[in-house]
Amino acid sequence: MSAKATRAGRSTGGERTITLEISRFRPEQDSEPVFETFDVPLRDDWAVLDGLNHVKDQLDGTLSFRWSCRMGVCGSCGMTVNGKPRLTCGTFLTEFGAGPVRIEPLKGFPVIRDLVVEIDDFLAKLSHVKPWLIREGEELPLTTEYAQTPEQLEAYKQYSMCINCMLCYSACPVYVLNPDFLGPAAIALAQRYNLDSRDQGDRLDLLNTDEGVWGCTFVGECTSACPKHVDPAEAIQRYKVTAAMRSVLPWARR
Amino acid sequence: MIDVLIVGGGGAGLRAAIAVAETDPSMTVAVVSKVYPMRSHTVSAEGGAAGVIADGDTLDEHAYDTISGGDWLCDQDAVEAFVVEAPRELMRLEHWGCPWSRERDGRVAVRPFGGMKRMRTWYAADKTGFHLLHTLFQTTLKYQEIVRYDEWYVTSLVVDDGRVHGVVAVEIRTGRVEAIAARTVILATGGCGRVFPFTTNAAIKTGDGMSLAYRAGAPLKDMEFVQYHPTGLPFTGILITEAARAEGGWLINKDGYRYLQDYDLGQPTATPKLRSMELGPRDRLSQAFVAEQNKGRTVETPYGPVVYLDLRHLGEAKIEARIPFVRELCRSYQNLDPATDLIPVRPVVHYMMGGVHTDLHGATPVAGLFAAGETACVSINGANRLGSNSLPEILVFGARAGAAAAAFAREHREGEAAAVRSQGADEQRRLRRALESGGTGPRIADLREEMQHTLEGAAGIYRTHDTLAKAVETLESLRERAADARVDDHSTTFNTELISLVELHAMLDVAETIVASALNRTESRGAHQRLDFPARDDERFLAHSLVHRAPSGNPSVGLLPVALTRWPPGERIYGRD
Amino acid sequence: MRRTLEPYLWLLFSGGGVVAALLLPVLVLLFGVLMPLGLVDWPTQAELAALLDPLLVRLALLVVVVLCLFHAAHRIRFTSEEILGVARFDLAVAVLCYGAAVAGGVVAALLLF
Amino acid sequence: MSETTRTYRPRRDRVWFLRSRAYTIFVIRELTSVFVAWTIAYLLLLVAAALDGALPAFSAFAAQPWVIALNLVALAATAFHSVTFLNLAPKATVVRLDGWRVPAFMIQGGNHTAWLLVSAVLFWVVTR
Repeated sequence: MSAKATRAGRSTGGERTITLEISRFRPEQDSEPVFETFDVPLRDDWAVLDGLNHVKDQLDGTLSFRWSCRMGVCGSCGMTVNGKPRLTCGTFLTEFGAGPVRIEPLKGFPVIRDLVVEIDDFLAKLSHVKPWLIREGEELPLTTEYAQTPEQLEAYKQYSMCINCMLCYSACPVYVLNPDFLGPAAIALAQRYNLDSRDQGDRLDLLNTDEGVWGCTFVGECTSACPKHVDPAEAIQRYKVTAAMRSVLPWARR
Repeated sequence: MIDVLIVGGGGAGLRAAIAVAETDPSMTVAVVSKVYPMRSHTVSAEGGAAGVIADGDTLDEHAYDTISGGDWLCDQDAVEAFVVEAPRELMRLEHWGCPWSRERDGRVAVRPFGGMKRMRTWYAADKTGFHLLHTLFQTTLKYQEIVRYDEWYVTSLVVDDGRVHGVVAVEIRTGRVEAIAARTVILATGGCGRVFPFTTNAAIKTGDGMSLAYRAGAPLKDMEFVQYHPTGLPFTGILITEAARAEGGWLINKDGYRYLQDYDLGQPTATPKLRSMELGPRDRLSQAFVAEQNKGRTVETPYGPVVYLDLRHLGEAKIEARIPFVRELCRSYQNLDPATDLIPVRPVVHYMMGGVHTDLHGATPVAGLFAAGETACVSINGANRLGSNSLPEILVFGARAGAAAAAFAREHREGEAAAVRSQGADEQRRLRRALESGGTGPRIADLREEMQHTLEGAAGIYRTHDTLAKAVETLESLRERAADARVDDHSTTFNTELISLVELHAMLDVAETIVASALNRTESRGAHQRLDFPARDDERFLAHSLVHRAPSGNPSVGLLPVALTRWPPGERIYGRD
Repeated sequence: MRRTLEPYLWLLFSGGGVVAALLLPVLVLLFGVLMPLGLVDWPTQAELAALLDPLLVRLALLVVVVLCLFHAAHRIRFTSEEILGVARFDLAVAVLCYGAAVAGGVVAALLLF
Repeated sequence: MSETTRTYRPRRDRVWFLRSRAYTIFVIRELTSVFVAWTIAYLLLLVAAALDGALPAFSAFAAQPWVIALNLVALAATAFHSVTFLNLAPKATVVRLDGWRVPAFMIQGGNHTAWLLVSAVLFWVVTR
């Protein structure tokens, strides 16, 4: 089926509409993605995700995409909207004037179906950086906390805000060209633990590699794309300094 | 053969997985979740997690606040265990790296919260659930023995001879249906807010685990107790955390009047007073909203009546420091800035006090089947859960269920039951039928919407016999029509429409039990308010509702006395000392 | 762990970046634009020679040349790989780029000393 | 039901750097390095001329229109390099004073001030 493209912004029964151009890929029948267009109501408080749900609920039940919390914190609904990686729950249709709005899966990831991408590689990268608190020696009893002042908390807090939405990977030309690159979110997550005053681990071996921080050429688009202001570009550059200093001065600590 | 199979990868499920891995590394533990674990709805919890740690606070006070907040429907033995273990669990999270907000000296900070007499709510700014879930998820990555089935949807439990033997699940990506044999199963699938039209709950919260248990013969408990949170953003239902009121926010009506003073919740004070006014319990605040609406003192909007949450007097600096996510959400989703604008809010379905009936260790009456978290009902929440008790609950009872399931699996070493294969094959046939033929009837979304509006009309903040009885009929007809629901998508690859259909059936199960329990409880208590029975009736209903699925498929409601230890039922007093 | 040269190359690249940022615009403005256009007079042969006479100046100049060339080599290496899609030939590209930088440094050293 | 699924992987996009303004600016930023190299070569020619007593020949070479044009581009490129490089520096170097993180704009301001100072001093040394 293919809906006929119609001009957006026209009025149907008094209601404004906007055209969504949605990338469809059905592995059983398509060798590559094709676009289908749908007209959906254009309402001031509708996000792109509301438009997609309208399509799924009322126009074409076969459209597949991921979403859950629709409040910008679960990280499921990242897609490419008019060429840019965005969280569709927080991107309003009104942003696109008369439309059309082009919705594609996140770039840089293999497409499973329609707007759904494969993220196993991303998860493997997260696991790879040992994203847990590494302690040596005796553990404290469960009545006492590892003291951490607000300043010490502030030192890594920003890097702990990642929702794993993968927009940064999609925005990163290095990752899109070379999927072996460890990538922004994973390195930022490593830094989240590296800079945590409670952590005693060492992730130099994991990060000081060609696929680690040295794969980054500092395009900086990960930071622009990040909906949570994690600033992965900064995390990576900071670790470049750390890794370089530790290479030159082997006795230096992080 | 999996020793402990956990359905659901949210806070309770992951905590249970770690508990198993820590007690016995030789055990195999699997987490089967329909979404990647970090997408689970725990991620959306904002305000905090209660646990006694501050000087001058006591476990008994936490227990009393919880029990009185729950209108004496809590099992007091469960509450006592809970308040003891909550601080330890929160501390364990600290040891795993959770970025709790801190005092200047480096100790964990606590904040006030609704219905709590003391400051005992730990928080990580106002993204507590997010940090808690990510800390748990990242900690599970440490354990090689935890196997994950990400984006697998469990469609049924394999039960034979009164005992669970595993699950049948569909791998969403490939459409492959597989029976997974397991010695024990822990349900940790969260709540079912999506049976209502206006909810803070994520799309995934469709009551799957409740339905699985119910169909497997385990009863559901206290399903009539549905918590409305008083402050949801209109249209989206996005939650504005109670922490906004704990930090000093006011609720005002269309005249700018702090109306809660008219509802026996104390007198307005400039700074927040514990267990008073805006820091009253959620049921009472939501009920006060309806009264204001009836008096014509709410503001009409395209998305229904609202009142306002006023944070302006807190100032930008405090809002930014303590509740930045509130500001972020208001700006991104409501196009306003709480530092300068009033936030329109209305009560919104938030939490299920009820759930799968379990004992203190998460065990259900079906041998080998456990449940923990919002999907379970232990019960510590009674007729109304206090804000910031649910996060420690998923930790305490997630860990308990994990340990209990591991113990059960150790004692039951027999091999795979024959039922696993046969039920797996049955389920495969059933799903293939749904997939291939589909239906020609109504759209899934239309059925879902009708169910949601039925529930809101009948089982909202106030209920009556007549609307509930009518809802029973509507749900029956919905059940029939759902059997022929239209399925457009015949693909086996990431078929979300098929999942929506199975979810719809689960939601209809849960909806029926909510309405049946509400109809049966002819009293008003906590979040269950009957206009035709406005008083609490301890004579008859100091008891849990227990719904079984009768052989006819219809719900059958019974009662189970509440466990009382040290706190005899009393009056709920707020705003008066 | 696998040894990698990248930290050292990156340090040279960064140092070169700083030096280039601070020094090059004004130098190219003077010697490449203003003087050839006649807006500023060329220094005399003697003045320039005197300027280059101190050993320290010549050493500094050599450092500037080497760092800036490494900076350029590093960026050209990655950019060419990204634009032309030749990352799989990284070793060859790297040898070519850094080799050119080293050669430039040698030329400068021969010139200056 | 099928056991595996085929995924779609798009072919390499040969002109990815034209797909967004940010990518284009990034590539231009990186390509300034070509002019850094040119500037160094040009300055080495100048030094060689100065040391060999061939300055007039060099100034004749430098005055050709195409050389001036090239140097104007080099000026733009190196200036663009300076601006971008000095602006990005705070990403790599987080300065903390007594727990307070010095904001990026202050570090950037410091960098640009240093750039102006160095340029002024060099200008003075060469033209005095």
